[in-house]
Amino acid sequence: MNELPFAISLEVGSSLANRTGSWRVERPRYLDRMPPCNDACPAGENVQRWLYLAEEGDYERAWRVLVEDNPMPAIMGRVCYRPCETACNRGQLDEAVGINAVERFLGDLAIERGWRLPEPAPDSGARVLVVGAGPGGLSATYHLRRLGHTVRLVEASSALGGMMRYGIPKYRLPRAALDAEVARITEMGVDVELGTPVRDLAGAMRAGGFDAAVLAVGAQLAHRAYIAAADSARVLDAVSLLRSMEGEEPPALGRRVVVYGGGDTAMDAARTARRLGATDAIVVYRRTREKMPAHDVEVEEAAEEGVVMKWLSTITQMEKGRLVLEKMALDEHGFPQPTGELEVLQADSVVLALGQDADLSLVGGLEDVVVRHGALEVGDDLMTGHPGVFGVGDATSAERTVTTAIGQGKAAARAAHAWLSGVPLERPTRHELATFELLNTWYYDDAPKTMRRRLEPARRTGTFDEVAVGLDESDALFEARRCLSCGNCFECDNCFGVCPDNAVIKLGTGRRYEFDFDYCKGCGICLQECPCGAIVMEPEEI
Amino acid sequence: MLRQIEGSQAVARVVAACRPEVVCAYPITPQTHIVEAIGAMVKSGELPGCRFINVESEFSALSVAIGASATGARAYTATASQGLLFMMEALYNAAGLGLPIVMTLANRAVGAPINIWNDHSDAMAARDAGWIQLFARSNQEAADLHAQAFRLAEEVSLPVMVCMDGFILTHAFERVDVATREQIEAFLPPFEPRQVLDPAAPVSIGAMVGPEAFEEVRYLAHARHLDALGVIESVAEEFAEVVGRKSGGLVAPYRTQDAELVVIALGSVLGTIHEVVDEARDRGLRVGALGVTTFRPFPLEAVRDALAGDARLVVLEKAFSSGFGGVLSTDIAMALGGATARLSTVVGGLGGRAITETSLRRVVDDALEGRLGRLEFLDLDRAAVERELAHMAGDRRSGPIAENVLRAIGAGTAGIAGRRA
Amino acid sequence: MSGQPVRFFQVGSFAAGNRLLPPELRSVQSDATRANALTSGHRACQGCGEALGARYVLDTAMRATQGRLIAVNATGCLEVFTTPYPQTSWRVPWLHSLFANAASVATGVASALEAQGRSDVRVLAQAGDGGTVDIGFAALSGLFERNDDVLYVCYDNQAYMNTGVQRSGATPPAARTATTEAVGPEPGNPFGQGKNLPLIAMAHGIPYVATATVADLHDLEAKVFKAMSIHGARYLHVLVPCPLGWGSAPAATIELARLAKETGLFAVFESEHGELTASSPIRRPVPVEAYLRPQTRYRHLFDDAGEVGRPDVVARLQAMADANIARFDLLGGER
Amino acid sequence: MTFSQFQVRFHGRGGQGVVTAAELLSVAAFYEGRYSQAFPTFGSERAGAPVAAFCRIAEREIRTRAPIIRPDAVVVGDPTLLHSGDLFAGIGREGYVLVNTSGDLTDLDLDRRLAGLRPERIVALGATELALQHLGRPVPNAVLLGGLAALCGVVGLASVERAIAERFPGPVGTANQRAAAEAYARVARPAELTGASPD
Repeated sequence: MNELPFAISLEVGSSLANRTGSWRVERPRYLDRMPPCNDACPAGENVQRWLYLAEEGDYERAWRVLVEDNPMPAIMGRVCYRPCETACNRGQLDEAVGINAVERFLGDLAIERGWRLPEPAPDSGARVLVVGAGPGGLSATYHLRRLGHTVRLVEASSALGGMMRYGIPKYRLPRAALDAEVARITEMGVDVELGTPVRDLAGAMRAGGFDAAVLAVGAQLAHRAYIAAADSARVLDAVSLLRSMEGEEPPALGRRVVVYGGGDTAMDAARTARRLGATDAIVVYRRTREKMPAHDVEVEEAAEEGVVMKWLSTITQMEKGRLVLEKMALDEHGFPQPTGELEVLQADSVVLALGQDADLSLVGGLEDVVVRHGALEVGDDLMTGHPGVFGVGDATSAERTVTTAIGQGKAAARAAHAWLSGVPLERPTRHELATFELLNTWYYDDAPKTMRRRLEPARRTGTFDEVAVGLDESDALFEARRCLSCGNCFECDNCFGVCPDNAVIKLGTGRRYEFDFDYCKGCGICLQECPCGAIVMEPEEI
Repeated sequence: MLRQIEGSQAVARVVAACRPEVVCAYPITPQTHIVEAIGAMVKSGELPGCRFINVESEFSALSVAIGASATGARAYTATASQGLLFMMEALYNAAGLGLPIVMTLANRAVGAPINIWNDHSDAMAARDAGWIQLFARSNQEAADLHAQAFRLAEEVSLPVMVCMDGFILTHAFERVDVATREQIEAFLPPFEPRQVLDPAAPVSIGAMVGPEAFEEVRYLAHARHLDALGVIESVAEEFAEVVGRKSGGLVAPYRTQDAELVVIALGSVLGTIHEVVDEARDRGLRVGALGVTTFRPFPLEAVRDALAGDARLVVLEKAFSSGFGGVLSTDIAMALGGATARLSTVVGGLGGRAITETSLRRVVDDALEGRLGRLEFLDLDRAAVERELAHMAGDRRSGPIAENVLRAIGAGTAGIAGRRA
Repeated sequence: MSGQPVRFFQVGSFAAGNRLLPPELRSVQSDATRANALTSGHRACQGCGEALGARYVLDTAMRATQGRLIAVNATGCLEVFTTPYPQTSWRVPWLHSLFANAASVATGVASALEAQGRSDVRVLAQAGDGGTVDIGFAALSGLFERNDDVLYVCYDNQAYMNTGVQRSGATPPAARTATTEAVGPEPGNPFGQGKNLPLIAMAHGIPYVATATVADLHDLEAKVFKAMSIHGARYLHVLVPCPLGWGSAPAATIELARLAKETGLFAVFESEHGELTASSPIRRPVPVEAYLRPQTRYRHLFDDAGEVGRPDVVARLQAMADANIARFDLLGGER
Repeated sequence: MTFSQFQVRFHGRGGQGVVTAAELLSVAAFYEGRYSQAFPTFGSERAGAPVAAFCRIAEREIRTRAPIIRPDAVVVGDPTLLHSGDLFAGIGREGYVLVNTSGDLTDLDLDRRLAGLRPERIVALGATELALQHLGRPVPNAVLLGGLAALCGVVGLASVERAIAERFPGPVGTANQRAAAEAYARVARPAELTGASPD
């Protein structure tokens, strides 16, 4: 047996000695791309990453990644209008991943389990004044505290939360969730002053010895419209209506309520009216459904609750118990033009929901702060014209959503930190976008979205119970696992499996893979078959 | 055990006694009786531990044997004529892989024209395939050679082909002392392969070899054949010790001492030649015979020793190379240092044509009297050949040669083979 | 059918693995400790489907047999590119004999093992389409009818690629090969020729016949596992695209195998004892054009602008796909 | 019977068993300590086609492989063969002839061809008829063998019976033995034979 027969007497060795990597003209490289959800998130959340952790069932780590950017997921999971889901690549496959629902699940779980936000960094010695405890102010406070700065949060109202408390009805945002997440921020050691409107920022900064300030005063001045009205008509604005819902006595609106406007606030007002006992809640809007700024989910839920929409209508006259509407028609530019056709509507009260302005009188003493069209003018770094004074949220010209405000709060905190540290603000380079075309969607299982349950419409009008029901764990897990992980390796082993040259080395769970360039012939199958587009081919340098 | 037995049955019994593990069979006359008998033994349980595989062709028969042998099993098959040629590719392969398969070749002519009777064309066609080729003179030797073939094949890790004349031996009933299982167990150790397919020690067998080493590999095959020459003799000696009977070996000289003429041949015709030699000696003629038992590897030295002197040589061949002449003759000449005037080739016995003592006597007499040409065809019907040559010369559409010749000699009814003699 | 759907995970049923799947549901190929029975350093072309298919099959068979496996190989690309002198890429006991005899040699190995009582060691024969449907057909048929205990795997790349892309009995109609040139009024391989070996295998009534592609790893592995759980003659026909012979991008190998299945041109099914038992339904139906266009062997069916230049031929190919879809119920099934 | 070599040629048709007859004869001779060699005409014949078979019996090893040219005995299994070629080629004056026929030899018109042979060595035997009686099948080989043993005495009936029994175990063998014995009895010419007598 020791002597080999002549047919194999040359002692055949392993072909591993044959380095076929030299055949390569292109070499693959692993990379991370920007998932569209992350890209679209105004709060700058690393959505893909926390979904990745959630899909492993590691909810606490997922939550911890989430609160790196946004300390209020239970709130966001309820009130965000989900630009992430609009951008989600899965939407082109079947339906977008229910990111928002998973976020709420994580947020609620964190409250339930009492997870605490990360400890602040050591004291930086800097003092920052944050004016306004809405989402922007709270977010800025949180991020500034994390960076070790001393923060005083000054709020004009008697409670924290800003528009989250005074603008969003309870059936959308139960106050328990709001209170829990806000308290978690203040527990980081924040000097909170309630019921203290700041009227002179410069003076307040001087007096408090603040090195910087973040203005997050919101926009609470309701627009009015000129409508010929008899004195007896019951007319109020939506901001006031919603704000009054936090008070002891709910306002009396009567049985027939007309809301004038087409934004989310109009929907909130109409739905609130239904809950306050209105049998008829009618939204009058001068343009069409398509032109309506309110988000679909709001319109949809309102309709479910019996809110009636009247498109292409303006209110021309108000009297006691009676409104005159004029039908409108869109011109070729899409603007509504009066038609002269009139309609009479019975109404006990009219709620105006025509938009809000910010009250920026506090910056009057700072000449270098520019206010344009009722909004603070800020640079890319959110700094106003006055060094060290930053503006966020509805007080700026940004989109007026909670999410945007939270994102701006973070951005302002980071900019303030850089400014306070005397270093230029570093912006992380954004990865190339992981577009749908870069994916190989074949590999994803067919998995339609889990429908988020809502409270039955019949039970909504009588109460302010939360409409949207949270996902249970298995649904949240399922939803997380629907994530395509666009542009980010999720260790599906496909590259490892499909390489005809066994030239992919599997490094073990969490450590992904690397190429064995001794044998990789550069065929590109790994790239072609990578589900999530996390490989790129590059010319071999010869 | 001494018995009056058909040659095929004797071979089958010895092969069975060698305890093959895989026997593959595809029917072709005249080897069928052998594998039929082994098949029956396997089926009846008489030959335990053996698998009998009925394949769909000779090519597959040898291929099954290749797979079995590479897996460490003792493998056996048998064939003849066209069957051997159909397995030609596998013949080279088995030899190239060094697999110790034993095969019986019941020698038969190769068509066309199709012919089921004996000659050595098939064995000669496989001459260069790398197999050891042994030729049996009698059924006794055929039986004994099979036992030796397994021993030899496994010792040198080469396949061995035992050639026995179809019908003349395979179908002849005669007295054979069939080696017993006990004798064979004492003579043939268990198969210990040089290479084996085994998950415990995986090897690649049959890898591609390029010009860098192919010649070396081939040379090594040659060297192994040369080694086999010695092993063949020692195996024959050991067989004689264990079984008490001499058979096999490289060459079989018969009354060559002082001979003026030596007739050289392969296979069963040597028996008839011996009769003629004895009769010639009785007539005072100094005639001897030389049997070549081992044809591949060719025993150059043994042949040279056996033919020392200056006797005239007649190589009687049951095959020839068209357009050239004798095949064995060339090898004999090579043993003697090249072409020699003292050597004549007589081609005979083709396609079952009987080689009679009368004809052989004439060859002997002609040879002794210098009347024999360099290449003769025994008992050739010259007239029939001339007629057909003329026919072909005169008619472009002369038709099938075989039918024309048959018509010319008035054959067509079954007659006794050798009716021309 | 055989690939177990794991709906709960992103890619559970389709990709090689997934960090979240329980190990028993992951593919053999996703396992860092897989046998790599066909290891690196082989000389297959970039993007070779056969190299991939062979590793898939052998690693699975190795797993199924706990490494007690002997492989027999016919002459062909697989044999040539895996044994680059003086090395071998095989990490199984491996025997190459000839082009036409892989089936018979495997029978020999199986018979020897049986005779030796080594019932734990199993035998796998592998060959390309030429070695299977053409030159090795008689031997394979013999193996089938004797019901020898061998899994015979045909890696079908639809032509003689080793010798330079000549037509085989498995070359599809209209395909250009070196011996069915894309010239004349009927360019490429004629319609109405060729043989469907899986159906022929079924006609032998052997215990198991299955087809698969390199595009569906879970399905392929499930079929190998199933085949190895059965004794007797088993036949697995794996479609393995060949970038060289098909004129396709090396990176497109798996995609083309997938398209072959999704168009219906290559039916993926299973049969036991001659009866069709399952077929893999088409998941995302596509017209044959999508499959033909990326392959230069069909370039003569398209004009310079990439538009269909021979709608008549494409229609005939579509009709073949449609016939498969009807015959194997590729649009019905379980999904 | 003493001889150095005795050669028998059998002619018959496929199915009559003449090859087996030659083989059985060789076996019978082997039992009696002689060397013997039986071989057929190596045909690819099917049932009904003419077949020939040979048997050589000798006191020493038989080496020749040539066909039998000068038979000491010729057995004709089917008289219709007499019209197709010379079945008696090479037979000497002392030769034996056994023809399977239930009729009269004179009807076969052999006189001219066999002129010079001793008439008592030319025997007709209704072997097929006997075979039908004993076996129920028209296979006359054992019968012919019994007749041949009686005719020329080259082997004894006991050896023939033993060879038959070895080849055909069971009732078929027994029936063949009885048929051979009857043939032997019919043909027996003990006076001419030495060392062989009917049982």
